[in-house]
Amino acid sequence: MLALDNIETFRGPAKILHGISMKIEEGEVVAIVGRNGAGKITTMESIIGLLRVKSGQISFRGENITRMSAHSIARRGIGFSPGDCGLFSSLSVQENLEIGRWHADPKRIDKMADGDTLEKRVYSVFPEIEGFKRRNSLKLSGGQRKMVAISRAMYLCPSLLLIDEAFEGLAPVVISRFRDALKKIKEMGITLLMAESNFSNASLVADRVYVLDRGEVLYEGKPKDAMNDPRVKKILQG
Amino acid sequence: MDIFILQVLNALFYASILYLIASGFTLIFGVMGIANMAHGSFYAVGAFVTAWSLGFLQSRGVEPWLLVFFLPLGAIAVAILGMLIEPILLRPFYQRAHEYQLLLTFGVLLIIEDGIQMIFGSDPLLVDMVIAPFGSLQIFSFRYPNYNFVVIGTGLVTAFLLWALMYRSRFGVVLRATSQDMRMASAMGINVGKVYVLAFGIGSFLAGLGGAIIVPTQTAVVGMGLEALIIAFVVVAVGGIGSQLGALIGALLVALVRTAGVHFVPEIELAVLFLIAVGVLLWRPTGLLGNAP
Amino acid sequence: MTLLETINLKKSFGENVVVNDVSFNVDDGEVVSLVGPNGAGKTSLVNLLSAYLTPDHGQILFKGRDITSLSVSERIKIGIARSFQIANLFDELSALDNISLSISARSGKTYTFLSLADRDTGVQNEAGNILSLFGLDDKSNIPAKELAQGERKLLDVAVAYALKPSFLFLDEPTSGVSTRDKAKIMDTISSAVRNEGVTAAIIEHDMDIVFKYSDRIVVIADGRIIADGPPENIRDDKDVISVIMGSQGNEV
Amino acid sequence: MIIKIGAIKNVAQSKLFVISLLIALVLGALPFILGTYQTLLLAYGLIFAIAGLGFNLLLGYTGLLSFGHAAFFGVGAYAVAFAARDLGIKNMELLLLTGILSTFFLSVIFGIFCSGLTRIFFAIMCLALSQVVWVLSNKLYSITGGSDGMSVKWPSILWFDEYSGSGAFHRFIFDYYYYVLVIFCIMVTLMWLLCHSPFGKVLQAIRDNETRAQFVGINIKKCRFISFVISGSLTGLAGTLWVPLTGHITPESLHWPFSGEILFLTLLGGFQNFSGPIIGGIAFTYLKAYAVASTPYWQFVLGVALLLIVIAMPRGIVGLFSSLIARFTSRSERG
Repeated sequence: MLALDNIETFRGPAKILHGISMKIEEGEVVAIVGRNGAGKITTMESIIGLLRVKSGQISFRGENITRMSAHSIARRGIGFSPGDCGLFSSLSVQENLEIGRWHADPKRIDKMADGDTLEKRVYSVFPEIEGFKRRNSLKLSGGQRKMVAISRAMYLCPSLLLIDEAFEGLAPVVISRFRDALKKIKEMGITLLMAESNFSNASLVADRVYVLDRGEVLYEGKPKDAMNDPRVKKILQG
Repeated sequence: MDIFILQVLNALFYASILYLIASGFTLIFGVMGIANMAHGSFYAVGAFVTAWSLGFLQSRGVEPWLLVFFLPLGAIAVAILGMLIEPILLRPFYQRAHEYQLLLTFGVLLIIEDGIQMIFGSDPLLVDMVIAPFGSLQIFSFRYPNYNFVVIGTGLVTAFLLWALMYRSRFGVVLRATSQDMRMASAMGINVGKVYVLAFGIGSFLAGLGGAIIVPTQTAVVGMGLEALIIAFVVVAVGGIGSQLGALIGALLVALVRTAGVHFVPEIELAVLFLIAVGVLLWRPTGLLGNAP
Repeated sequence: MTLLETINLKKSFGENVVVNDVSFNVDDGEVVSLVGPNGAGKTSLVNLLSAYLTPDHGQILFKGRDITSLSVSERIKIGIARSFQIANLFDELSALDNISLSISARSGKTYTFLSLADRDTGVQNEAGNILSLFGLDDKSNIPAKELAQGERKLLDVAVAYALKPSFLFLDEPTSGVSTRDKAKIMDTISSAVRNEGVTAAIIEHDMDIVFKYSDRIVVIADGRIIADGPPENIRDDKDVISVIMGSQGNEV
Repeated sequence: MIIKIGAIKNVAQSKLFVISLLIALVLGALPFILGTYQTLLLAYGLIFAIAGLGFNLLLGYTGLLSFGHAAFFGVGAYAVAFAARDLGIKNMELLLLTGILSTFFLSVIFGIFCSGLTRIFFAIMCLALSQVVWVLSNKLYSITGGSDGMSVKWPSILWFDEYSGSGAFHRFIFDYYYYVLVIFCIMVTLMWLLCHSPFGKVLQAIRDNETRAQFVGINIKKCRFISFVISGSLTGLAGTLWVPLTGHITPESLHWPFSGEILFLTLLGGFQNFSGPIIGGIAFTYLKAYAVASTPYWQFVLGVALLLIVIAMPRGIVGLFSSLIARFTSRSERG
């Protein structure tokens, strides 16, 4: 579904990604794990076109999207929920959500099963949003903001959803709530790609992990086998 | 009493023009964070293009009442100018410090100010022939040209349309989202480039419209843009930069103060105006309706 | 001896009460952790104590003196400093300059106009020592904006530490840091703080870290203190653990 | 480790000192090679360099963009004109003192109003205040001569007294150039020290991160105020030095487009550098002089030049050269 082939990306003068290659299949949940500065966020921003890729190729469902602008990539069905949530604080929660729907490709919405509207589908992930959707997005707690950010990306009717740090800053009590939500999204047939600095959180939901270090893929495979690799173990546990 | 009514009408007339200029300035600042130094010059271009084209059409024998429909020509020309300047000149510099945009638009200002002289010459242009077909209204002892009501009405209608655009349309939501976080907006499928061109176009159009509708009552002269820019600064400083309602209230306040100032302290009315801006900024640094970003 | 005491502290934003009637005290030399779910009011509490926010109601006492109305800079003068949840640094200045700025502000050298800052060996040496204390000595000439996230967090704490406070607030010193770096950062901070006998209050989500590094744990939920005691007691309190960890707490 | 850094800095600083000394010597020798007109232009260049240096203390080091610095420049010049006309002062040193004192007081007043503001609000406040001064200079015709302005005669410099008779113009320009050069060198040295002093670091810290500066106990408002007063006074000094050379002052030099020109020259040189506004001041003087001389549409030329500069060398002349040098040295190191 999504293939990265030897991607190199710079942030200003600094080369962050040194030839990253990945393959993500339809319906998978994949987590990119690594320490800070390993290149997780840079990989995500390269995929969705917020950072310009220097060399290499990214293809999505067979189409080369390497140097497309962010909005045309989003319209092709790649949703993004950033680590800082990136909510539009001058808009209400509802307006935040709706923005995604206006730019979703109608063809994808039409393909959904009968009786399953986009709206129903989004709200089934985090029904709590119904309770605060009229509020200004400034007046939300950290957990609520994350819910809105993920739901907003869901409104794009994506076939691939990128979530950066889904569990960061969440209290343990809320983490399990989010884990269930992610499972639900997976059941809808949406492919998930997550960036996680916390390996144990990532292994809760991911079918497969890529461990990054200094802009290179160090390990690729099942989360439970990752710790068998001494290099991965060293990086993730010190 | 007569004088008072006349002064109020004059203030409203002036406020309408100021609002058109300031709302465009504040729109561009709100969406792109650019303090467009060339905004006053856009206003001047609107006036000159309208004056020149109406003069040209009249010389070709077009009836005065028909000419009225060509007034917006100046505004359209400025909108096109703006929609060229934004993508070509400003867009490559959004990643850089704000000082560069200020400097670029200052360069555009210098070019336009001299460009106007090169193209239209330095003689003032006036197209007062479009006023007569509107007739005038008897108010107590004086006659007030109906055209001035058209100008006041244009300001009011524009204010309403802008409000509807910002808060009652999808484009408004998109515009507000983009102005807050353009990266995130583009990740939500919004074509930020298009939004920017449109916003800059609308902002420029408003300044051009101000110039276009004032030129039947005042001559288009070299340097009119510089004064307009400074007064627009005062309007948005008083009203609150980035706020459309602020631009409206600021325009009304500034127009009233200036009209009163010209009446009572003609020598230093401009100084009074700037002092009021100073006072407002001291009291509320973000202007009357601005909120601290 | 009680160093800091709050009496019925209250703060609300509109109808949202973030800190509700909080009274607690911290003894000299203690390391206290503030824990609780998101939105419980921990950061707001620290903001109140560091004068970033003003309370609607209540009093803050420091060494027995009422400091409720003191400004940020006045509280810094009497020895209350803080670090930030999102590293808050002088990005264009080098790591060394970030620290020396703190030192010269502390020692009243702000208004020194015509002598070269980098010739002040006293300040430079102290700054160098603090950098090496925090394991950043090889980064001294690198602008703060070019440091890695973990290093930024450490530098943020070091800038506050350089003020030689008697009370230091640390707002999530390990947030946004990978699991591996967390322990290293906390080891560094904890040894720096304990060596100088600095009293510290730490906001933290990671319960392993909380249990390992603190003398006392204060649990906050919905703006109120719901438990307060040494780590052993908190760990054994099932009710409290379920508030912090959720019903599946043991599983996590 | 620390001692080592100190040593490197000492080497760099003494290198800088030698280079500056060489540049000063070249500047001192130039009038013997150049003609009178070129010497005059160079004197203007040095004066605008001083103005830019003052302006950049706010923009580059404190992170505040003033759009009213013309007020300081103009008031410095007007103060000289008043002192010469109304008090009959002929002595340049006294005129300088009058100019500096006036701009000092003006910047204290402006500073009280401005130092609580930042960003666009600061810019607009400076603009509004400077426009008040401009309006007054225009309207108070009986005192200021309105838009006709005032003329200023050549003052006496130190013990050199009369500039009259044949060759007086040449002699005055020659002497005055050195007068300006000495003041320029002193000001550059003082400002360099200031920018590298603890206070200079504090200003940069406030520019970088106001909140954090507050949380290391810095009184932000006070520091901004001091920076503003120094900046305004220095730009005022430039105006004071400028007016004897032009011999005439009009409200134009108080008007906001002139503030724009000060910003222009600072960015032309590069505001992220200490030396940027110095180079910018000199380069701008030449650019404008040649534009004015070659076409009535000199504003147009300046505008085009401005756009080209921003597009081709966004970090200013100094930024361009330092990146060229960096590229050259890294290449030679590799080779």
